Amino acid sequence: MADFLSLQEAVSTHINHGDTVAMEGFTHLIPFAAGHEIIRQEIRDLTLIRMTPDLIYDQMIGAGCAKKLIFSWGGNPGVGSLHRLRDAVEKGWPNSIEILEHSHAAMACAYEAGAAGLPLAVLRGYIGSDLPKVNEQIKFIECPFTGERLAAVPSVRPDVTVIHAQRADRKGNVLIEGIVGIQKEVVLAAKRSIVTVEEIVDDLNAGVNACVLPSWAITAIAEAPKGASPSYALGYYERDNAFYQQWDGIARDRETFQTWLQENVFNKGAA
Amino acid sequence: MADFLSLQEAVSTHINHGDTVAMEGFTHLIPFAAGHEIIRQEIRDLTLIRMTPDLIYDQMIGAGCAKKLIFSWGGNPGVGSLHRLRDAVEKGWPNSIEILEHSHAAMACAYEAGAAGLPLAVLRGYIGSDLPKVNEQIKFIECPFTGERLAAVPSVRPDVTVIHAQRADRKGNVLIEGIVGIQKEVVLAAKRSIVTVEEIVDDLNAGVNACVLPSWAITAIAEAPKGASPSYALGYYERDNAFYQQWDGIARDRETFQTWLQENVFNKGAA
Amino acid sequence: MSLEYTASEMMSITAARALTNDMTCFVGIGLPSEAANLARLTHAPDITLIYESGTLQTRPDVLPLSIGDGELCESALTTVSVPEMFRYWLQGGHISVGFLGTAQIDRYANLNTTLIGDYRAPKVRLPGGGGAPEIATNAREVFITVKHSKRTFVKDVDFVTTVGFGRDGKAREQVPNIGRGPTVVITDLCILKPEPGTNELVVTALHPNVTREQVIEATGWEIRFAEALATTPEPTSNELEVLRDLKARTHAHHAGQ
Amino acid sequence: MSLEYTASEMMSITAARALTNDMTCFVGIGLPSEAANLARLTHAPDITLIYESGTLQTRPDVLPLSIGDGELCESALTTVSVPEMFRYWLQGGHISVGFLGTAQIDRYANLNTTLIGDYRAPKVRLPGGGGAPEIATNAREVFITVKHSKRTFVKDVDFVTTVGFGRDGKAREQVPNIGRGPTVVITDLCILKPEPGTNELVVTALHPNVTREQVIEATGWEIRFAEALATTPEPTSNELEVLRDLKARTHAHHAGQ
Repeated sequence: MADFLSLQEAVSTHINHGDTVAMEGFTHLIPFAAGHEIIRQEIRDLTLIRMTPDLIYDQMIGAGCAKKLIFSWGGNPGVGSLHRLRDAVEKGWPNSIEILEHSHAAMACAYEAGAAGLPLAVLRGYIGSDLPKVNEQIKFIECPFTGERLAAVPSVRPDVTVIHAQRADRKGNVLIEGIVGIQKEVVLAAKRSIVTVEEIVDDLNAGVNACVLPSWAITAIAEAPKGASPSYALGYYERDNAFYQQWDGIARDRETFQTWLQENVFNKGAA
Repeated sequence: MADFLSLQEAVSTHINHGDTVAMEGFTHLIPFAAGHEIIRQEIRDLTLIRMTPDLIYDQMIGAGCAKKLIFSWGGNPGVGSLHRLRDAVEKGWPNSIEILEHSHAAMACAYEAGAAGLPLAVLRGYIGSDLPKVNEQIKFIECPFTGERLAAVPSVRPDVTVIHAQRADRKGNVLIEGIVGIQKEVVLAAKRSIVTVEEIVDDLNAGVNACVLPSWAITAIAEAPKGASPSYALGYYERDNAFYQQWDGIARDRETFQTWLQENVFNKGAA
Repeated sequence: MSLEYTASEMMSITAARALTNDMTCFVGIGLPSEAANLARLTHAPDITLIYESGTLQTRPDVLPLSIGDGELCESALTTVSVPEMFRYWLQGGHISVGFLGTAQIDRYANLNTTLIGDYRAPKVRLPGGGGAPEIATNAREVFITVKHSKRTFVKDVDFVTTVGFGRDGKAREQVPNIGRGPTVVITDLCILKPEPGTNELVVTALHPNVTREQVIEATGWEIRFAEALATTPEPTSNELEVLRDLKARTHAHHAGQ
Repeated sequence: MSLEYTASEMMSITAARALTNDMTCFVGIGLPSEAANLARLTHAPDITLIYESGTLQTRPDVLPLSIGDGELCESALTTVSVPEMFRYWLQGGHISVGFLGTAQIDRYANLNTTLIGDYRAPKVRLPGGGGAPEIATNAREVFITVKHSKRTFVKDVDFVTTVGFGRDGKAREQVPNIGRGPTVVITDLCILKPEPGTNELVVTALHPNVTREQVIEATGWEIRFAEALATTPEPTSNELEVLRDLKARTHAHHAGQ
């Protein structure tokens, strides 16, 4: 059964220097509060996995938490670049990071295969793309029935997964609603998992086929109201698109970024 | 977009002699009304695919519709044998049928792969089982990353799929609720599909992540109230467990079966 | 003072006792389902029961006749698709115990639910594998419950539908990423466990008033008995009462309509 | 009498016109999203729009800033998981048109959204592939919309993130189970299509008041023009009005909070 912990305890107990960490949420339900707690605890040398690094990894990379990034689309959605990611990749600031990149389809399949306990995912992918030339994890297999050449990628099996969700009941069962992304897969694929939630309730009020993670499939739950902001939680608050646009200016400059980080992350405690 | 047809038209238009047909519903939402219409139209030489043949295929096999059966568990759930299936396999009555059998896990993965447009499914399966000795479609591949030996089966891509569902809206979008089984996968895996529904409504009243098949992913919809009975439709009527128990007596004897078929299928028109 | 009970009741109650409150159990239909729900209604109220129809953490009030009765879905935490059930929940490693029945079982706990006789010309055609072949390897361990008879307990099964320890007792050796396999077989006469080293099933406990001769008589190979042969504790009155209530409710419900 | 409009508006309106009411369109963020929703709000009210976040058949009232804004989910027929989106709906063959933008495009319609310069020492690091590599091969055809400039229209892309017709125009030959690839490129100056046989992009229509010289000037290879070079029809007042309303609503919404 899942343990109910404070966010601070959840992070300090379950995330270690050098871990492979997946923090997911496809635009929706991105676990920003947990990301900030990781920054505050100055956890280092993480291999970070996320389809879309988004602002959360831009912040963590800028804060020096990462040594490697596995991703499939590294921009500020609808705005432009992730300047902290670019600064690390192009100039090695605050430290150089290794990158390993995929397509969305391959990463989605790799999470799916991880959840399914398989070592590989098979897809009709990467045809004609140069990505297999720069990512040696992408291989090709031949279908034993048709002879078709198909792409294969290793499944994703993180040490720790962190996601945000709408709510948990008091037994620790968690409801995810709306753009569910790969929230279920990334929790099931991981050795350990932390789920932050908007609130803890008596009854999930979930439909019969709702996306519910049972308590026994989760390691720790931490209540973190507005824990996905400036991303959003359907039914609770909207995406702060204005902040996503402002981030371009904040992140473009190292000093502005560091000031922002100090004021908005270090000077604030965990919820 | 899906065509709204009578059940009679849907079957006569889309199911031909010799087709490969999957009629699914994992205990729930089994399309019995459509099965009876196929029997009435005396369609022959079908290759029938279903994880659990259940009474619906026992009836169709006894009526002489099938030349081949692909399945993974061929019993009357909680009751015993499917006597018409056994009579065809053991004694060739009313005609001999070829069988190809899998495990549930392999068939579920084969449907999933069919829906995903892939030629094969890969699973950790059939370890130590004799099934690969009697089903030459089961092969083994080596994972290019770990060297692990994994089972591979061809995906299922039927000519026609038939399922039952709770309801369609007037544009032909379909809601499936409860034990959704492999209803979504089997429709998406097929070249053509017929969905029978309890009712056609103005608004599906579906949750945000409900199992909804869009109209453009379905070939034909036919209204068939109680179309899953003696199976059931959650929210409409319960499984007729007493009939499942009675079926053992009806199906055990060829003559009793033929009388039942005449009275309950041939003498009744399509709804 | 002893209570009156049948051998079937003794079997179900003993099978139920093998389950504990913290288990996640993938439940086969029939005897395993009866035992698993009895456990839930007695000593293991929080046990997680999962049926292959996709019902996660279900709490049926009556025993389902099929693996997918509406009751299973309505009382579940949530219901997922069948591919998800087999891929994420079973193959993904979330099942601690797979609980199976069978038509035939041999000395290495291999199960046959496919057919008696030859595959291409069967004497008796049985239902087939269903979920069992992958439950047996993807669950962390497997419990089996089945009535004891010479027809069922054979030296070598006619067909290995579902592997126990293979034809030689060694099928699991050097196969990565699979579970321990069968750890206990509970019958209406006794409890059997694979012998460490050989993996051959030996009797580790006799049910009350059952003799060695009865077990020998009902087993198709030269069955061996553990040195420290135990006697299974008798059913308690509470266990019997809960089991009988459950079966009465179930019978009334299915005869219902 | 001519209406006033910008080159960007001309581009979006022309891109929108490429879509028809019966299409199932997998929509990229930015320009494709603007064009696809304009089509839906004008001549193609029943077009099915799908975003990679899992939102099936969505009808947003404002343009999403990200691929996964709440608006997309709330106005969708249903929302599925991301693996399901890529596996069942895209790879499963249900998408008639993939609508993409890009940072670089070459004469064989290959797209680069990965980087400028060398992979291990990039001059400019771009966001990467996202959904595009598989949209380009699993959708039945691909539309591309992008602003015309010498920086964008290059003879050979620095990196083939997403295949058009490959380095030699022949990459799709003899590859089974894939779509036709790019069939049209719509810019703020003109419409380009792959030439039958060579698959090299040629200009098939110029937008009103655009000259051949402007296109030549903005293209990084010796661009050719179709013999029957058409002129794109001007925007209608209704198209302009709907587009401007949509953009105004969108701007107000995102600046909102």
